[in-house]
Amino acid sequence: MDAAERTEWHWMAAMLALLGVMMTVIVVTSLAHALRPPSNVETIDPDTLHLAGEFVDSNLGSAREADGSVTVRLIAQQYSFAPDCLTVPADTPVRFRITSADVVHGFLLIDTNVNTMVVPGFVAEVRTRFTRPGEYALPCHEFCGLGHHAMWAHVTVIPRDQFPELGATGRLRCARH
Amino acid sequence: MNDSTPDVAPRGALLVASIAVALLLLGWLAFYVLLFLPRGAVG
Amino acid sequence: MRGISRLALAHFAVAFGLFLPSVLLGAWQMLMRSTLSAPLDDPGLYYLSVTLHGTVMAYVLTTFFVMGFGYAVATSTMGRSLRGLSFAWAGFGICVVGTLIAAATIVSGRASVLYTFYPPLLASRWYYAGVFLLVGGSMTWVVLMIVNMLAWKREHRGQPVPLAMFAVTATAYLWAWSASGVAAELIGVVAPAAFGITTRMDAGLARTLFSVTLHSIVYFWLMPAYIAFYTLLPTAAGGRLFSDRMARLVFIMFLVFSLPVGMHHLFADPEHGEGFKFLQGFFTFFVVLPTLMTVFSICASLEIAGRLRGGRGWLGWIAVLPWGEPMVLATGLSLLMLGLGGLGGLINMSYAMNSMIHNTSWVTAHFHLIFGGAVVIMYFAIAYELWPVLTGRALRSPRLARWQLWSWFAGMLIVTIPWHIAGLLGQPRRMALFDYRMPQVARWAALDDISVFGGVLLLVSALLLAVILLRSLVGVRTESSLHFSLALHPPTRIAPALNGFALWNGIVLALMIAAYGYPIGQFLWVLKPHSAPAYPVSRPSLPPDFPARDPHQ
Amino acid sequence: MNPDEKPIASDKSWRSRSWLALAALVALSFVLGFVVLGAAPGDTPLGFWGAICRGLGLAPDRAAARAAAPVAVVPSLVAWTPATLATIALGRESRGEFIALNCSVCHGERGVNSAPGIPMLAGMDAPALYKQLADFRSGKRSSGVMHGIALALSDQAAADVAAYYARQSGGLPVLTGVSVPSGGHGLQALDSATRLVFAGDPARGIAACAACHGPDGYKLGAPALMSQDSGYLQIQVAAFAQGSRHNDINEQMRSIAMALTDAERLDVARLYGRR
Repeated sequence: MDAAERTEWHWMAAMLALLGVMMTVIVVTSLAHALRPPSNVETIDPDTLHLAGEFVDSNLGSAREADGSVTVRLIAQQYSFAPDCLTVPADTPVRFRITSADVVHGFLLIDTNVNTMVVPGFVAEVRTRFTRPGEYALPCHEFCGLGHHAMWAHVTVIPRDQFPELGATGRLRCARH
Repeated sequence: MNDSTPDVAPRGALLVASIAVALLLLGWLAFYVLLFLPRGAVG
Repeated sequence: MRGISRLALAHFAVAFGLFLPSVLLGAWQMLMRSTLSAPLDDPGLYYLSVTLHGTVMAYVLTTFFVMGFGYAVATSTMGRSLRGLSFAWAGFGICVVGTLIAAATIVSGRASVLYTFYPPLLASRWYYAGVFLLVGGSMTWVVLMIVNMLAWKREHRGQPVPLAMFAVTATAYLWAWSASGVAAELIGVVAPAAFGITTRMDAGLARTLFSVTLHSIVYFWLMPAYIAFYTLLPTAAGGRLFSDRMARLVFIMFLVFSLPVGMHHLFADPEHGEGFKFLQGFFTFFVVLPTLMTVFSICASLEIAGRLRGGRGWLGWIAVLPWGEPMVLATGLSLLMLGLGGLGGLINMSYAMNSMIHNTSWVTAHFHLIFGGAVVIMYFAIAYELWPVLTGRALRSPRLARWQLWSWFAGMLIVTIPWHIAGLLGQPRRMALFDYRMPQVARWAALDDISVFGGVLLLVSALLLAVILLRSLVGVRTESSLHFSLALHPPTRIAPALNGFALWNGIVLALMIAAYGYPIGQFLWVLKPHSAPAYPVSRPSLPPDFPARDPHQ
Repeated sequence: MNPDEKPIASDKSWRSRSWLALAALVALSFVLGFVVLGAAPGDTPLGFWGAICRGLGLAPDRAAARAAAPVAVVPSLVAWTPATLATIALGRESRGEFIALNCSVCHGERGVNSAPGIPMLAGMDAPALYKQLADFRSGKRSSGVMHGIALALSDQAAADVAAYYARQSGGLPVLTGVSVPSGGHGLQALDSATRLVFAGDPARGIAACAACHGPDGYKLGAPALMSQDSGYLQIQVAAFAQGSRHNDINEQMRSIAMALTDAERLDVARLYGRR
């Protein structure tokens, strides 16, 4: 091994250490904040969503769970979200459950880390907790066909105490227009 | 040509590359801590 | 050598011939998304244009360029004519036919699915057939590169394969491994629906298979740039390559680590658990390593050149480098873009942080900066270096070439920096138009308008490239050949592991099984996946024919 | 020649070291990804195997998501399952022609030249036509006249009629998605109907009509609308907006129709009705 090669081995070791630092930051923060990419592997038949099961029309929107958290169910389809207007409480654990009725779609809440692909045949799930009340835009971020650019929905985050008590079967959307 | 080529550690290159890589690490950390984490935990 | 020149020139002609109109499409797309009014504004036309732009830039420009470059490098570095020249022409022909079929289908409006296909969206079968022919035809190149390296090794027992040839062969293996993903997707998921055998497509499986290709294909595009960094730049700068053996290790690492990492493109996908997402994200960190090593190695090679030219002190060697040489200038600009784009890449691959920018304009900005910027600018430099060798005529107007490189650099920064910011502000990718009356969208208005000017600059630069290359076809006759860089200490003997790929292909296989075995296998044995009906993007010409022929599928 | 070049590393050591490094790397990544990160706090403790299962995506807590739910409201009994598509594909034009004799009073000879306010059927996509017949039959789409007629049709007969009308020419043009771009189809188009049909309205979440109903786009189950009777279109969009028509799966049409103003509904119906 000549001097040049030795220098490069040393450089390589230093770079491995650098990458190690980054990897450590990722692992530690992921553990500390329960951070992870949305990863819920759960299959569902995309053809019959509207006939029966979790994603029938009357079950969509925000639902209050027994533990006080909120589950939001919605469908992405060419070229809209159903429902296309949602209301969730701030400072409450929120779980979005979303699936596609046709092709691949995307689900992004602008200015937050809520971001998942919506693949037909699977239920995507993202858990988060909103800290700032306000209006959030929700575009589809994956090409889903010629009408893709108009596929926008809206999420309103309201203060925790303004969120209504929904019964076990109560579902909340929001009035639009 | 061989006689005049330096056979010592290339200190200039080490300096330039180290600065570049240090900026990279600092930039990455800044994005992680200042932009990503404040947007909220997801999983 | 004449036969090879014509072969390589033919490849470059196709690559750059389609590159120019494709840049025009890109500029128009930016105009379409901005607040300015675009001619021919039509969302359908936008998606058609994105499909064409992506297909040409990602498949046509790159594949033809890499093949032409590989042929030119192989023959000049080995000092012998190419074995299988007629096969090379046959492969070229197949690729051209595939390109024409794919392009014609896109233009006809029946294939607006973008170059990444997105099943269960379904385009005309001709589009997939065209892409398949293009990728398949390039496999003749893969085989020829491997065969030629092996032949050289047989004739020069015990000697190290010239670095450039070693790297080109690494590229060939990389491409073969990489293309297996898209080939499996096309054959296993897309073709059965496109040819009417079934009406269903499994989107999750298709995405997983394509992810095998998604990341490694970028390294296939990158390789010519790195080969130029290691084997052409030191000569152009007037120095030596810092270390030959470590360069081999770098190319080996690209081959090994660019493959089992594709799932970092699927971080946000619901068809995979977090375990394998982390595992492939972890491997992704190792594909950064060869780039970080290259950064140092290139600086060291340039320092050698600078010191030979009389540069002194810690940084004195930088100023004395021949920055007027297109190869040296392009490398400098390329490294700057690589640094910025690399930072973006580090952010994309950082596991949960991907959620911050996944599928926003940030990602578009990232790969335009890395590929369209750092890599394509090296394609230009390589073309300027190769042109006199291939045409036998001197490059005319090197001054114009410098302008061309600078304008490409500036244009790419003006395009991608605003996109990065817009991505952080939540701008989604692949949208034909934005309604700037929406408050969240209004924040992007200035950014989108600025990027249009970058697009115009890129278009001007692409035109300059065409002018330079065409003018040089009728330049002064000259005899020139490629001068590959010598290492500081050229190796006379080398461990067989660093002189061939048997070991490394074995390791790739093992890593691929570890990284992709379960994620692909789960679709067959663990999950009960539900496929979705294929959704044709254009109205089937005879409505009752779609859907369905197979009632039992 | 470099005098102090040491003997090269043997191939054997390269091989063993590389495989060792590979094994270490894979082992480390599995431990981090499946054991360490799988046991992230904030969740119920999973244990070793539980963490690995979650790493693979096989999370245990599925039942809760599907617990108490309101009574299902089903918009349409038709679903685009393989069985449905197969039924449609088996439709026979010749049989459909005979059945369709009963339809010509309102829908016109061969489905062309229907009476005002009644849809033209010639050239309509078979799946779209089949779905509407099925919805009339099940009562999911209400119409006194069509409910009775559809009740008389079997599944097979509905597919036959759909196949027959789909192949008739002279009505709705056969659209292939091939169009010559002319521009003026973006958000800056002056005419609001053109904007809505070709670009949609992102701010209100209104997709471009053309993306599903043509002339360029296509969606399974969505009828092509170019040249359709504009009176009929206007009535239907209004019905969707009021909710009196509700057989659109996942509210696709209701959400759009509700967002449109009365004037826009009229304009869009007129644009599509142009012959």
